[in-house]
Amino acid sequence: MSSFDTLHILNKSPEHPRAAQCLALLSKGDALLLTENGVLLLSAGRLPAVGKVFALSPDVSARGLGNPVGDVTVVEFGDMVSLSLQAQRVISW
Amino acid sequence: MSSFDTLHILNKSPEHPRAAQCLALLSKGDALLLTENGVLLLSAGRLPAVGKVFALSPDVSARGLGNPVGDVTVVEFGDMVSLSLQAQRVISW
Amino acid sequence: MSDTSETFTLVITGAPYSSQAPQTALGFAKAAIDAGHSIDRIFLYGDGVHLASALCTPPSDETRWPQEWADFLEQHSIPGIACIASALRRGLVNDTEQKRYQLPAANLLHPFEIAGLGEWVEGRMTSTRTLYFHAGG
Amino acid sequence: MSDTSETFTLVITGAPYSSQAPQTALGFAKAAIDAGHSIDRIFLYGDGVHLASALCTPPSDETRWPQEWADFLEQHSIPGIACIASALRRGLVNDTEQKRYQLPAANLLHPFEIAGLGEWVEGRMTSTRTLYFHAGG
Amino acid sequence: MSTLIMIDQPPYGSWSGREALDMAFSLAAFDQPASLLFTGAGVTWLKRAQDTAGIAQKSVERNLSAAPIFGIEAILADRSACQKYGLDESSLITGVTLVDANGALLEQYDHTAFAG
Amino acid sequence: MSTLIMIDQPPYGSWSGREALDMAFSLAAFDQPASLLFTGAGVTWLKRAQDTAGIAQKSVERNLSAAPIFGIEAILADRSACQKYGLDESSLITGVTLVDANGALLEQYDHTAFAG
Repeated sequence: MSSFDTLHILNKSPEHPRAAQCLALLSKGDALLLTENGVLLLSAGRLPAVGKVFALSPDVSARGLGNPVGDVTVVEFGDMVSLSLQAQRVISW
Repeated sequence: MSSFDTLHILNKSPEHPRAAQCLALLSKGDALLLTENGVLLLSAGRLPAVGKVFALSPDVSARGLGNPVGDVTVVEFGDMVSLSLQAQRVISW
Repeated sequence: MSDTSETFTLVITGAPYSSQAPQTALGFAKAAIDAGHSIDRIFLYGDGVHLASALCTPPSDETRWPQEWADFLEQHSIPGIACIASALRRGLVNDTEQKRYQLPAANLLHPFEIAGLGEWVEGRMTSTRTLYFHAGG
Repeated sequence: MSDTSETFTLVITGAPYSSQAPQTALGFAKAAIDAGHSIDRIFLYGDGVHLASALCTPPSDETRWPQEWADFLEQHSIPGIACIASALRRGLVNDTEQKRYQLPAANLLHPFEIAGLGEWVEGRMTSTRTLYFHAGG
Repeated sequence: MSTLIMIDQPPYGSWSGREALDMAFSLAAFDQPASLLFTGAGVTWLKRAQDTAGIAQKSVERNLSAAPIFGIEAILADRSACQKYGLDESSLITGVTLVDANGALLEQYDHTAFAG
Repeated sequence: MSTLIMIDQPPYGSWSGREALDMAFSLAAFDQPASLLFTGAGVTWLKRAQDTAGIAQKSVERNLSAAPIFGIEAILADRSACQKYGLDESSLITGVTLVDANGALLEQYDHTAFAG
């Protein structure tokens, strides 16, 4: 029933050591949800090669990153709830 | 009268983005004082090529880094006071 | 929204006015309720216990996050628990702890409560999902 | 130790039980006094205002940093000032602010006071050196 | 006695940038020369078109636009950090001066401080 | 329902590692399987001969030595992080298992959590 193995929720800016750790651990079949400062990865980093990438809409807008390019889906809080249930497990970085 | 241009006090671990920033800004004639988690630079990094390096004794001991190798002087709080007065300016990273 | 109703335990470890964690957690909690799910409990840990302060007084044009959370908890009858060890270290106490330690005041905001990590363990066991809201950076 | 007596303003922005900043600052302050210098004032900013809490109650085998600092300030008649904007946001209030905002309690530890950033500006101007003690990480 | 206030944290996710701004405004209010330097992820403060309606916080763009009025001498941003975050003249708010944040820049100021 | 508690912060400079340990101890007290994984600068928790007399904090070495007694299943440390911080068998406390902290490791646990 699960759409994803692990949902990784990343709320740290790309320069935070935990961001690098999260991206390094991402596996095929995982999903990455960028929240808070995590959305800055959309402007300052390469999106991971594996896994599906989501970004939380209010944080994307607050940081002036509306209409991001690349393979990312902008989602609302309701989708965050669904994603957390679709994944087999959730890790908040 | 000043022995140093700038005294840089670094209390962040080597993986913290501000540690990299501090080390990149170090100039000839500056001093670097490692405190708290900053002393971990003694085990996990290259000491900067320019400037004189000090490390705060109680923090060095707490982290099990007694008798560090390399060009570093282990100092007490009294020396930290003197260093802050000997430098023309102090930046706490 | 969803076909089945699930339960969540939310753990907040980031303080208001220092991190965005309490805001993001509230956004998630409201969306979970809107989708027909329920929140089993909120557990405040580490610096997150500051969210339960009755004394936070931001400027009038800023959101009062402890009050926003307290209103939400009351409205939906959700327990909000601050970890006792984290709370005592950081100066967050209720009447009971005030008396026990002979402190000059109590500052816990209603309806937050103070209890041990067992509440977190229990929440993890009974909820479909446990989510953590840490300080960013 | 030194030939001349100098003055210091110390700014603490890291909270106790979350960062090591208040400890390191106290080590520095004591060494400065021991060397014949004086501390003009201590200014608590950001999360550092939690150091002025009268309610911090760590386990009995851990150091009570707010009390350690309060004793030191009293012993040497050093003003300890918490920034009013940081303090109000984070739930740190004295009797005056309690009355002004009709809050249920006050939790400021004596002899800490609450005042504006002007105290920081003045400390910088009058002291030989101003040092900052931030949270580590 | 010129002071450089450094901001290396992004807005909204933490409060330290706002508190850094208050420090700079306070210096200016007491007629003490002050400038702001944005480095690292802190440069994202300077992005145009921040819409904070969804996060219940005030936009820092408005805070920053008040800086010259309050007497802040300059808003500086590290050039390489701006590049890293994809910020150029078209995406930066007005009034920002790009600089190289190096030792030579810091030596121009008597004091340099972070808010946290 | 096995849980992995991750510690990526060094000891003493912050409290989050101690609070992570309390989480693991608490799980064990309720008979919930729990292991600790140290990564990044967090591996410096595991260094032998920490002398904390000068910083008025309890040594985390003693906290950690109690882990097996309290029922913690394993103390794991990321191999590459240990190398980075110069930690080998002679400098690590006893009872630590070196692992590669990767996706495959995390998949062995139902839950993974940080303390902050």
